[in-house]
Amino acid sequence: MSIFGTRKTRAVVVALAAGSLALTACGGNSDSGTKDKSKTQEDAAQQSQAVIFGDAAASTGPAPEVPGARSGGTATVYQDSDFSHLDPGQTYVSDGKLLDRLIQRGLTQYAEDDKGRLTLVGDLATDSGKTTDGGKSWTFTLKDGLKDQNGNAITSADVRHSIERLYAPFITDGPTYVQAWLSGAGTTYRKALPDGPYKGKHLPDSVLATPDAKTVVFKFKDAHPDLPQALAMPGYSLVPAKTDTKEKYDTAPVATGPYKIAEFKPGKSMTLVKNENWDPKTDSVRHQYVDGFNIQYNHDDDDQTKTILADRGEAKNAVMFTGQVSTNQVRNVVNDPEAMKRTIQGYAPYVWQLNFNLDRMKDKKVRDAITYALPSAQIYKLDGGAYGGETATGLISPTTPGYEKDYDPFGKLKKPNGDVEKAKALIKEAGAEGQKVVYAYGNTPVRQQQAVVIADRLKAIGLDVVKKEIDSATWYEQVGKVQNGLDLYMTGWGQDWPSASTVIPPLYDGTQIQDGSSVYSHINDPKVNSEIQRILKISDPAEAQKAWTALHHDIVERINPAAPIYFTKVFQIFGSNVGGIRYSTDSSYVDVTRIFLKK
Amino acid sequence: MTSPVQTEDASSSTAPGAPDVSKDGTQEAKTLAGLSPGQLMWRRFKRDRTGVVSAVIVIFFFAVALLAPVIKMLYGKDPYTLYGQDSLDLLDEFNMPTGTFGGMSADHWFGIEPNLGRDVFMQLIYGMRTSIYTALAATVLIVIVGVLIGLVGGYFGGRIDYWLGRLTDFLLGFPSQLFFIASMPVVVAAFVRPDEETPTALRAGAIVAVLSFLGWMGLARLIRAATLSLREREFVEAAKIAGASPWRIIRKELLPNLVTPILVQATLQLPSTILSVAFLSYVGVGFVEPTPDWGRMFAIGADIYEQDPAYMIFPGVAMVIFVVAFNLLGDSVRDAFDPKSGR
Amino acid sequence: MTTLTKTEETPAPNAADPFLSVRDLRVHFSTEDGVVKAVNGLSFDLERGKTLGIVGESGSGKSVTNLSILGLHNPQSTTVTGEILLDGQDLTDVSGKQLEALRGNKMAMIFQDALTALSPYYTVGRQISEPYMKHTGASKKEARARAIEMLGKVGIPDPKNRVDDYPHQFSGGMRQRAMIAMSLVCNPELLIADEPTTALDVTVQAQILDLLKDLQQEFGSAIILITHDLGVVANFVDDLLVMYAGRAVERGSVREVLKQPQHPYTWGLLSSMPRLSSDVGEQLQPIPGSPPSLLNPPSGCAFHPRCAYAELVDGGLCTHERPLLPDGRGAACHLPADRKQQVFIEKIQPRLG
Amino acid sequence: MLQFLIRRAFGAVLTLFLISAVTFFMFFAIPQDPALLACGKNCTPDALAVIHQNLGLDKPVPVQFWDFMVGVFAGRDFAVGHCDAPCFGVSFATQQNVWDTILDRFPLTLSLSIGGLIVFLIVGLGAGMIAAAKKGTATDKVFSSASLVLSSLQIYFLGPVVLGLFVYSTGWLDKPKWVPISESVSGWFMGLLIPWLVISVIFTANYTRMSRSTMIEQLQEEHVRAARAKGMSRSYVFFRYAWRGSLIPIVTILGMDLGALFGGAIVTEFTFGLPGIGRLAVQSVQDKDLPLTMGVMVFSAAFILLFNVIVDATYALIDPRVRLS
Repeated sequence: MSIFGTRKTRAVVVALAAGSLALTACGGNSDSGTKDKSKTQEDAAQQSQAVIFGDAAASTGPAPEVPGARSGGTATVYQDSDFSHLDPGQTYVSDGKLLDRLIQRGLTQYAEDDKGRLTLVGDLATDSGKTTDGGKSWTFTLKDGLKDQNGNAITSADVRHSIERLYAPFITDGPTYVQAWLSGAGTTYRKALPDGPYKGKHLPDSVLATPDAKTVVFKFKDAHPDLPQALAMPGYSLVPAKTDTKEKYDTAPVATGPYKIAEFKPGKSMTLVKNENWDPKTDSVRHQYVDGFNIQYNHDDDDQTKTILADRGEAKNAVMFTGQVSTNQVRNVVNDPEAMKRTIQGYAPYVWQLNFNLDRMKDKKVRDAITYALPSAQIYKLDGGAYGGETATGLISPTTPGYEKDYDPFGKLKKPNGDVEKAKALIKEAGAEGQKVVYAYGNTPVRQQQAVVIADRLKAIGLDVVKKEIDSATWYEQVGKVQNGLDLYMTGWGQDWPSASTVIPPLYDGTQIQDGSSVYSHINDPKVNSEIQRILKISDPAEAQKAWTALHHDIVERINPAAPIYFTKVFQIFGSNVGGIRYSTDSSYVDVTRIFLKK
Repeated sequence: MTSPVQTEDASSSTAPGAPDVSKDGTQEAKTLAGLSPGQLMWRRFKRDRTGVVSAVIVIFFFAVALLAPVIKMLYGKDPYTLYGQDSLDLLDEFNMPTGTFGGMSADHWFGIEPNLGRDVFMQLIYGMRTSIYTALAATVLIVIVGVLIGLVGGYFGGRIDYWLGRLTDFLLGFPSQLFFIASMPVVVAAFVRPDEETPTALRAGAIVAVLSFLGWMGLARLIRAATLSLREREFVEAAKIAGASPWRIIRKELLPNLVTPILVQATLQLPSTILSVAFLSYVGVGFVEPTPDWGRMFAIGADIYEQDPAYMIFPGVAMVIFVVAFNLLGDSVRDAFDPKSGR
Repeated sequence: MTTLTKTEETPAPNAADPFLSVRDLRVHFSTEDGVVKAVNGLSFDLERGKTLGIVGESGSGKSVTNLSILGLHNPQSTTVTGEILLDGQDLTDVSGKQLEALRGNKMAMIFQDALTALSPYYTVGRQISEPYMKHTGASKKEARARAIEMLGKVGIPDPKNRVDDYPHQFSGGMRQRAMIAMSLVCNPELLIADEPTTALDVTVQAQILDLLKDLQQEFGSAIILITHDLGVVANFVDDLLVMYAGRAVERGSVREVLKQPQHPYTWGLLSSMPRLSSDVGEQLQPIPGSPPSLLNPPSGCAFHPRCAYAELVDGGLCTHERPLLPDGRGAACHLPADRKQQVFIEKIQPRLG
Repeated sequence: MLQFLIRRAFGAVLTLFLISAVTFFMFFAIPQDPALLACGKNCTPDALAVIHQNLGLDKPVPVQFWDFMVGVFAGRDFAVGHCDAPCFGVSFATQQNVWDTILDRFPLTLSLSIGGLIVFLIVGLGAGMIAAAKKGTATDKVFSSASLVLSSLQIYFLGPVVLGLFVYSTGWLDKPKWVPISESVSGWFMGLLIPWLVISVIFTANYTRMSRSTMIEQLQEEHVRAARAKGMSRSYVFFRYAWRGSLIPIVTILGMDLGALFGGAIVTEFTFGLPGIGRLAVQSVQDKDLPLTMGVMVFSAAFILLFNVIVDATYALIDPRVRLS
């Protein structure tokens, strides 16, 4: 396992865009005769339905029993590297989300049916939140009998504390949606509470109010229909005020979910055991079948796949969190029908696209030429083979509501390896032969190989390519600068919750352009900006989804700020003794809340 | 050349053939006597069969590296085109080469590279070319710096020698592999404007600079010790008395006598430098795609060894043969130059 | 174990036999460049209590002869033929073990430079007591006392403290004395001194030679002194053997050889030595040319390429016939006695002074 | 002797200080801002400024170095808590105490080095001496040629080949992994068996060649011949006189090899996926994680210098001329 192994997975975890991250390196087969066992297009249709807001009934526990489930036994988990953070306030990346589902609870959470349809239900709250003025103010009431792992009751003061602590300077990595909505966009919200709740100061009641021990009221300047979905993010899980140890909380968080951390050896292992103070009746989604999880680090994808495939000893009870079937092992898994029974597949929320720096690449013909020319199939095959990805047609991922399967303005499905003639013609039309373009890529082996393929193709259509290697550990920070001096650079972005409002505004809202913002293409189109503000205010999800789809068409066809390359897919394998394994649309990995051991 | 054993009683009846014995005897003696030390060493080296064989192999490798473009013309393929991507039958759906033993075939002698599908034979040839040239440059630099510092330290002695000694110890204290990894980005960034692509030549320059910065100490110590003993010798005293300037003494008196250790050390230094270049690429700070590189073939090969062992066998075997030949050559050169050590 | 080929039965030892007799000794080294005939048929005898001097240029086979007596050559690349009788016992066909028992006990050797001959890693005392313990089975304490006694005997001041010092802590002369103490610790009957004083300055040289003389009187041991310094030989040895290109070319008592040399090589040796009596301006006469290559020694008399009197021999005998060395006093040279005498009186004697 | 060691030790500490200073200042020569790593995704300028402040990067570099040095000797306070001496600070990436992380990874590197050392010393030196004793015979030829070929193998080539043979295709052994010796000695042993095998094969070859040539050289020394002339037996002379002389060059190389090995065998750890100091070092340097890099650099340099002092001390032990000079 060469050096690049760890770098690859770790780099991807750190480097990918704001949305929840998935590791991409899983392989698959494609057009060579055998039926494409990978997830087909119509499964995607399930995932891209608009989310239903569940009522109080849907939020009351206990969760419906999983057929054939029995309790007892300890599941084994193999992980490549440490969770980067344990403090929910600092958790944004996907492996954090899986752990969060086990030990933390927030005001709301997602319930999922067998076909993957998502319903937003109350977790600590009695329902998914009530609003009377179209989303300008939201009221949540806490369920009865809620206790944290130390047995302390959970009150509205704890909820207030969990939100206000996100203003403190030591929280740097978590999501910023709710804070920005409450106290001002970008990072200006920090001025509202520079030291967080630790010096006795609180947000004014006009912004965040706790009239009694059970209710919490959020008041915004303008409507935010997506608040309940945002609060389901791990970043907004509850942190009890009494036991908040600020910076040290990142290594010893207090659990409110069905499991709690028994022992944590950094870089080595973590063991979870049952949290007696979690009451199944207050939770309509999670289960507590297994007695605990024994998580072991330093097992890369290759190691995990081989061990679980061999299915010996403790590997029989093995569960993958963010691990994937490694590219080299895909062939062994796919050709073994017995092993295929213990695998799950699904779309990860990421769209890999090649951004054009619109400040430097002003000619749309050149941009279109490159979009036509890109060999998407060859590029994603380098990043996990057929099971690792699928040719992308637009900038919206199949997992995001508003995705249209047959919307393919650049004919990518017909020509997955790119249309060189059309591209050459466009370049000639634009008189851009020999134009110099600076293509940047991260210094991991996968990105280097993709750079070779892309540069090769851009030269083929007549452009003079300058390749610029950038250290992959800080890729997004360097590419995120406004004056980055680059023309083309690949980025991956995934939704935070199933709504295009977490895809289009962060990537294409010109008003947010600044160093470190995710508007990588520096697109600043007044019509697009105003349309984004308008749609954000639509409270009905279905109507908003139709508007986002129209805006998506306009951006792709009129401006084409980024050439879509590929969607990512997830392919995981589990021990033979593990039951209840099912792909979760919410976390885009296995649904950890319903794991049980058969024997 | 065996002279008849002349026993006591045989002397009176010397065989008629005696005259020619003496004739070629004297002729033999003359040739032996007339040879300069260099020729003597060359004669002794020529007789050492393993030395000659290893020299041939080493020259073959250098020739292959030098004539890479010619081989490319004859062979018809080049190390950069993505053959596997263009024609779909070379790579299967898992991006592994189809066909026997890594896709060996008539037009791809050593098979196809997984994933990108480049030609392995050309990758190896050009990979050797890059590694050998870089290593050669680094070795030359190491030898120059090492000899210079060793000579100056050894000859002048006193404070200069003390501080040079401290510098050598200081640099020897550095964990060299770690230093390479840390300093490469710094050195590369120092030469390149941010939006410019790093030209391969410049990256090679950076590698040579970094390798030689931490490579010369061993040779410097060796040369310093040799100089110290030479300095005491009479002919150096004589040159001093004759009014020769220190630099002239170093150049004319000391250097010629140091040729042996320098040459022996250089022949051993080159293979180890090649391995360091390979290490840099293996760790990811050496040459980047698409420059073909010997070390990187191992890094990629190690990952997919289970699926496609062939990709690693060719560079591996080539490396073993090259390093063995070089070590043998180094031993023979050492034996030819100072036979005292004997094998 | 040296690969020795035995030539004939060893004669029964009798009183009249010499203590050490070497018959037709040949030592050939096989090297990459060919077979080096370092010693090419050498015979000589040595009585107990007597001192034999062996002189000759470097590369004439002096040291090789004595190393072969001790059997110290590397068996793989050396073939030693001929007969070495020590006190009646033929050393060429004794087993390795027996030879080891003799070395340091019955026969011992003194090397040229004590600094390289003494191991830098062990104290002088220990290196002296080692052979004593092995050969006489003495305990550590007794051996140490013996070492101190020997150091005193060879004239080293304050031996009790110096015994635990290391060789590099001794001066040149003192080191040489320590080495002599090491060789004599088991009162060897045969002592081979390989240029014991070359590395020393003249004053210390005389002390060492007197020391060897006294020890010879005390233990009655036979000494072979190898040197290229005729001055040392003149007043120390009893008999003298002149060697050239692996063979003896002249033999006789020291007075005879120095006063009445018969072989042109010996003439050359003597006349290339500065004399107190001759005046300063007189030119020294070195022997022209350089020692012959032992890979392929010149035919006939090995000295003929450098011998100024070869033409005096009629029929070019020197170039293709090797002159024999008669027993006792004599020289291996084809020059007829009368012509030899005439040349000696006219050219050589005046210079000897 | 003691005075000699004290002087050497003082020199080593001074060199260690210089090395850490050079590493520290070189770190800031790297073009990007180390805070970027800890800054996460939407790393707006003021968010970056906050991190700069948290990590103390806003102070001038010399002041930071001073704080670092104070930390090493007297311990230092961090947001995450006090870290007592020797404190190398807190890793930018994982917020864990650097010294604990290094100590936690050290047992693996230690086991790897000690295991390898035992094998390649005994087998390597032994084979070399046998080859020297039987110079020119068949055994000598076999030993020398075998050691020549094996010493030209590289870990990143031999490793996968051995893995392929023993693990992947035949499954006799399972993949090397790190099991602390406290947990199970057999697990520890089996886990490191293959890495030991590979390391020792390559090092043994080097030491065989070296000990053979030094022994041959020593056997030709004058004092060895003189010892034989004293009647000492062949084996006595071989071990007492020749072997002791041949130790000096071997000890020099051994000192350097061990210094490198104890500082983390980078290639071995990567080839076998073992989380030792080597991988930690490469990871920290590539992530521009200043405290961790400093910790690892000083840690491995300390070992190199420690072994240098040990080598000098061993010289004195072996050779009285050095001891008394």
